[in-house]
Amino acid sequence: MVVNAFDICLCLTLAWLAWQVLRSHDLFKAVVLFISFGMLMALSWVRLQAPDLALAEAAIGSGLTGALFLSALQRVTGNKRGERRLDRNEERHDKRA
Amino acid sequence: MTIVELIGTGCVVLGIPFFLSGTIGLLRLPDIYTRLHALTKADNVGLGFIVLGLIIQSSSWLEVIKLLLIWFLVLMASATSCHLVADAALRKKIKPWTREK
Amino acid sequence: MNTFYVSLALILLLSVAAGLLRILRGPTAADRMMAAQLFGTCGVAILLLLARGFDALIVEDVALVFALLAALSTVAFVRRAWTGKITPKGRRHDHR
Amino acid sequence: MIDMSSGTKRYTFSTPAAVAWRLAFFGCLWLLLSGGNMASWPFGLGTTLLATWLHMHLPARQPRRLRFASIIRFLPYFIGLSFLSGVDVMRRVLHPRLPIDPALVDYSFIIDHEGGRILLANCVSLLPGTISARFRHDKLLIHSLDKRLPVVETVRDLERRIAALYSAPPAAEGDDP
Repeated sequence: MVVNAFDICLCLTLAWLAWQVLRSHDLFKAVVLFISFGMLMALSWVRLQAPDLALAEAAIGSGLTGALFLSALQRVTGNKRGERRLDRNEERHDKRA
Repeated sequence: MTIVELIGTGCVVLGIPFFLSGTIGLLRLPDIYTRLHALTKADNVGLGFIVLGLIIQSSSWLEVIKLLLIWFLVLMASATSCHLVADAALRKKIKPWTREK
Repeated sequence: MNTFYVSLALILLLSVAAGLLRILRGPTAADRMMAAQLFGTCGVAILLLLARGFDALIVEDVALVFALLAALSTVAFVRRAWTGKITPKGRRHDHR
Repeated sequence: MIDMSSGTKRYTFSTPAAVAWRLAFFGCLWLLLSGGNMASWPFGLGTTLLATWLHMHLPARQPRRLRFASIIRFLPYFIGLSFLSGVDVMRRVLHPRLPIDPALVDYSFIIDHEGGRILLANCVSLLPGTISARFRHDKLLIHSLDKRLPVVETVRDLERRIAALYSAPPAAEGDDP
């Protein structure tokens, strides 16, 4: 009974989280939601009695991929010196405008 | 249920309200810095109680050391990341919330 | 199987789900990231409770990985995504 | 081993004794994590060597020995304080009127040892009503949850206890497990 409640709760949160990741316009918000999604996914793997997959999901899916996404986000948006092509294009665009 | 199990379960149950107050603090408090207070302290004490309760009931030394290792890691991790976030927030010139007179 | 511990884990799961509201509401990036950090600590607790509830000791190893990696994403956030380029060489005195 | 050539002090852990200590430490850690499973050792040996190698290449701080007896005395004090801080936060958060009055407090260190300062800054984040917000050289900026808390006094007390943890500077191959 309680176990079922736990599983249902997990499923609902997981589905809702996935929907929010897809829906969000703010890239950073999407990344944070994705990290949380990975952690909940690891919990689900534990419930599906696959702790080895849970280990891999926690380490790769949530930890490493999250860190890589955050790093990528900085390269896409945060760099103001125009070192990256994307930024240079944006700056040129700004000057013309 | 033996007396040891009873004490252990009591400790685990005692940890739950701390976690709940950490979440409530995250939702209720007004700015980053105060939310960091709630998150760092309440959650660590909550986890401490849960780990303590599980240790009391544990039968193997290996498990006890592993649980202590987990608690220690979480303690270090949250103290460090709390400081990092607060420092970065100050560097971004985010003003701490103060009570108006 | 110990249903009592699973019900405690359920309570923590609900509290984590409530913490999700902070990710959605923001307002700053750090607030969102802190909610992810809450996931880390609560996740460790949930995993420990599940390990006891289902008598699966290996789940404690998953908790160990959680504890290690929750900090990693916060560090990546502060050093990379939020404050831009801050290398250890620039902030502290050089060691090399 | 202290290398003064480049003007800044540099400490390394490359003496044979230090390497042996680290190998033993990481080996024990592997033994713990693998649960004494002998079949895992081929992989574990590689991991142990890698961890030791990585640790040797971390930027090292000035080594000081920690005194075991004072750690035993320090731990209950610290755990008690951190429990109180949890209760304090819980009380404030659950109170309907939210009794907080945050402020930033300046603090200057007395201990001149970097490792001790870092330990103190980390411990401050777990004291009742304080987190360490900025840590520059000999100054610490503390964010306090309530102006009326005796922040400086509490932290000063903690600092004295942390200073007592460290004994005099040891010879070259200092090693703190």
